[in-house]
Amino acid sequence: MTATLERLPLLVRDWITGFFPEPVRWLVSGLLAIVAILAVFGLYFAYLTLAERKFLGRFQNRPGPNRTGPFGLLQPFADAVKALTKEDIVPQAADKLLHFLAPCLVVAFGLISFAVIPFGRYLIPVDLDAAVLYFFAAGVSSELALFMAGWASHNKYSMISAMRALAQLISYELPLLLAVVPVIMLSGTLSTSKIVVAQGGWTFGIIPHWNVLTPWGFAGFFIFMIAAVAETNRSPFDLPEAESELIAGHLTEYSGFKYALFFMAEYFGMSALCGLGVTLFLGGWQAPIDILQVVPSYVWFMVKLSCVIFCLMWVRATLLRLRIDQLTRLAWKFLVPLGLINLGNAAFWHLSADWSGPLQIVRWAISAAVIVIPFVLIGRTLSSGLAPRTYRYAT
Amino acid sequence: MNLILVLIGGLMLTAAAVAMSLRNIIHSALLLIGSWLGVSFFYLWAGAEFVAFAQVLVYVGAVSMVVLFAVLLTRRDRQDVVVAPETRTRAISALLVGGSVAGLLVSAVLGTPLATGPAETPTLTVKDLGTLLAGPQAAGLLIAGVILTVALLGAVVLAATDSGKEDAS
Amino acid sequence: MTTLQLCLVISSLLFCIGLVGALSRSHTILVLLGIELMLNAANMNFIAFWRFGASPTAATGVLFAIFSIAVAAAEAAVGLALVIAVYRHQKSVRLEEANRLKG
Amino acid sequence: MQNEPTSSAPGLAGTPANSSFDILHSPLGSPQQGASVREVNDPFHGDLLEVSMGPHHPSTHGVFRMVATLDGEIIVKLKPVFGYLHRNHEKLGENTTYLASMPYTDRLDYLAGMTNNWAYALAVEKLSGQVATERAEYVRVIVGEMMRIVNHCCLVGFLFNDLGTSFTPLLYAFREREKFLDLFEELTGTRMMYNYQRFGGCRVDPTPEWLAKAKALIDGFPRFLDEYEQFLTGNEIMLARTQGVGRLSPELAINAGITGPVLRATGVGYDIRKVDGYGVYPRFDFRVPIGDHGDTYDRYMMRILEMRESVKILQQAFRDLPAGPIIDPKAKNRGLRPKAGEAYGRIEGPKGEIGFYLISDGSTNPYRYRVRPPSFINLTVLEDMCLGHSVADAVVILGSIDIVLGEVDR
Repeated sequence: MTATLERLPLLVRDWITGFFPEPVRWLVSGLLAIVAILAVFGLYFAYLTLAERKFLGRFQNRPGPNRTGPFGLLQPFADAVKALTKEDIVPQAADKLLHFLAPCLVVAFGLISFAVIPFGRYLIPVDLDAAVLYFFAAGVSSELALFMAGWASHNKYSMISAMRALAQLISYELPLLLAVVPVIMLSGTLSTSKIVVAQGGWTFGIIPHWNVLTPWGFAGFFIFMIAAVAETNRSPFDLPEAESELIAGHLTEYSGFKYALFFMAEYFGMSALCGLGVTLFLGGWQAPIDILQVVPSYVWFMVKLSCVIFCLMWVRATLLRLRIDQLTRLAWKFLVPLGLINLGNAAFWHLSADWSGPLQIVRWAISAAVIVIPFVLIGRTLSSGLAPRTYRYAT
Repeated sequence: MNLILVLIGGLMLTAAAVAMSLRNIIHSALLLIGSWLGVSFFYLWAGAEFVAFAQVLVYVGAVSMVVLFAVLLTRRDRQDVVVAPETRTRAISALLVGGSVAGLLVSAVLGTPLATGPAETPTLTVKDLGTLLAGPQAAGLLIAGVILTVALLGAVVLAATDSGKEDAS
Repeated sequence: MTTLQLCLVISSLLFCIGLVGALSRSHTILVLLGIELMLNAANMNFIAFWRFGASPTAATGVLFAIFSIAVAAAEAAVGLALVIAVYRHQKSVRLEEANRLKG
Repeated sequence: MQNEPTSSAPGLAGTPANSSFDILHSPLGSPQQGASVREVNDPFHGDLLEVSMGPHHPSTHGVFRMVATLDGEIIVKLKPVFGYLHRNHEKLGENTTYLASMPYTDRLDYLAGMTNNWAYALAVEKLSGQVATERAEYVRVIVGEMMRIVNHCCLVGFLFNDLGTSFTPLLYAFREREKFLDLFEELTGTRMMYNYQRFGGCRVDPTPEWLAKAKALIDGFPRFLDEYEQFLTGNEIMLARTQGVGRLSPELAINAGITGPVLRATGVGYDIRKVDGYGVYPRFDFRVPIGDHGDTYDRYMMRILEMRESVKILQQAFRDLPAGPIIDPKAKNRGLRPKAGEAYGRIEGPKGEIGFYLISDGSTNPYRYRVRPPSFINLTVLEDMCLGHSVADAVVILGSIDIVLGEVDR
């Protein structure tokens, strides 16, 4: 039963491809994977927007959208209809071609990153040997599309936003990669499916061997998630579209469906990056406890993904936006040094793999100290001179 | 097989040629990114997965960003990205030189009997590459690292504002 | 024409497009981009020879391409930093006007 | 400690009339305009970008416009442009009777109508020689301090919105504000446009139930403040975004006539409640918080601390509220014809000194009616505070001044 559930998507695929002659089956199965991703993540995106609005509502003492359908469940479709029927306004002075291309490209780049994420034990669209590298190659391109949008709009706010998008990309690509390198180093592979397999197994059947449960893995996950928030331009790093400063940044001159495409791309990018984070650090599709393996692996993946995305929503509801100089300073003076130290930490972890018994405790202590002490020290220097003040009263 | 190659080559060459003749630098830069993507498709087609992704990461992700930044930083207003057309003599002489070099190279390539190996794609996994880079080619890797560090420092020094001297100039 | 020769022809043409661009344009950034194109054309040759050459087991072509991409990144960074430095002094990005070493 | 005022005098870049003249004759972003700006400001290297923030920008708190000249993202010149909401308030005041102007004053600073009413009532009382009853003075303190809390709640919430939160602190603050507005509605019939003060007293007497409700609300309010501060005041991003940003020197603040929390944040302990001692304020025990740096963080903290002091005042007022008539039975409101003369009534409004200057020629209408709007005068130092900071900071600095465009433009 469990095995059937686990293989269910494959069985469905085989059943459908069975209708086609042998020579085109590879093509059909490839197309099926694309259709499945588009359908699943299209729907996931639709309900993610609803979930975000609902969660934000709860965080802010209000109910959130609740008028369209029961509990507002039809809200995404109402939004889609509205976006589709709105007038598409292109500024007269805009660079028309780029203005049109940017939203298309940004969605395309957001989608192609899904190709290498293992959604389940048998569910990976393309099992590439250099999958992690592919993911980042696809990811960097999306910021280029943001630049195109900002540039093509011929609007000063959009222009500033385009510059910010570039600066942010250049700054946060590095910590993102530095956070990933230890995982690659310890798994010895760039393939996402093998990285997930390497995190299989449980100590005493309850403690999973996920990367996040080691000192270097925890630090890596921490750096990865901060950089991921910056990469996907979400609050508190949503500087390119900072609505209180730049109105809507690169989106200022977009309306109707093109605007919706950007919105879609943001959620696709967020899902993909969080999916990679889940894959690299949270054990991918592995179940958290041995006996819970009866639940199909793809369910576990989606559960973990949703949890991580919920944390991002929480952050959005809570934190203030940084200024661009503080943003780049955080990347270069905090995340990059920590990432480099974490790299050394992972190397130590790798070299001390055969320590056992009481030495195991020493290993944990050293590894934790190596990352916590710099964290505290660098954090202190970064926030030096900033403290709540006490106030006098006039006499 | 060769049809795919011709398609990739056509895309790459057209993008590059149009990019080099456009007057709007932003368009040129974006088209060149297309051309670089074409080159990475070529690597993928040839089976060099790692190089293809590295190409995208470095060229589309890093070089293009720096180029766009440079374009934005070195213009006075929006109109500045449209550069004046070049003089005719210059264009013609450049075309002549380029054409003759092209003719020379193509005839040399077609005229030389080149030894070709087996038809199947040689397998080269990322792991093999890593072992090679960390083992026999470690010196090269180190030198590349040093070059990159030096280049980074040099670029920072060059581009950094010397605010003290600026008032004098 | 063998596949190898086709690859080489394409890369030669790409090289020449880069060359024409570098020679004919006077905007410094465009010249730099032309040079980048030429470098890419050379890289294509490494891969082409590795894939279709006489001894594909030797990974030298791929390794060379990787190193060359790294150097290209360094070159672009330094080149564009130079462009910005020159622009700051001369207020121009035209190559002809950058003819003095002293700012 | 303080940075020196850089270029322009506190008198500021042009009166509203001048500014709008400039706008009409120079289309923004045109090459000529850009060129002239570059020549004017040539000590700054780099290429300048002129951005018109507003009149419809999400963070200008209404239809306000800042013409910012940017070097990168740093502001090198900033010209505030007012007048988009001009309603001829002062001329209207001269063409209506004294009492008929009272509802109009609500529309000045529409987030703090009660204190506008009070200042106007005070001015007319001075002019006509009437005195408010004892109970009315206490009720005025109660509604005035509640108004201060409402106004500061708004300000703090909007300030955090300008700092880039997704509405959460704003809605928390608004939840509290709603409770106060409900009380005001119960007392006066409207939520924002109260028309509550009369010459010689107040319009309606608060019932004991109302007073009990208000007291309960005030007693619970410090808990909200504690929670709010715990979440936000010590937040590192908040500290990094506000400390050292938008400094104002006490000298410039005094020269420019800045009042209210913005002045006190610079370290000048000037509060009209203490200085004038109008109404029954001398009977209350409260302190006036002052800042040391004059930056955005100090301006934010002034509001928080003032809310705490307001709570103290309110508790004393509820305790000591005397019985008696709410309005002097002999008070003359309709058909008031004060003797020829002039009077200036001012109070410490939530935003600073709100004053009304009236000249009477003995008729039913004032001969001259003039408002001293704190928002407008505090706004005059905007450029001095913003120079050298980035666009993002300009928005925050503007938010920390606390302007209401209805009062700036009148």
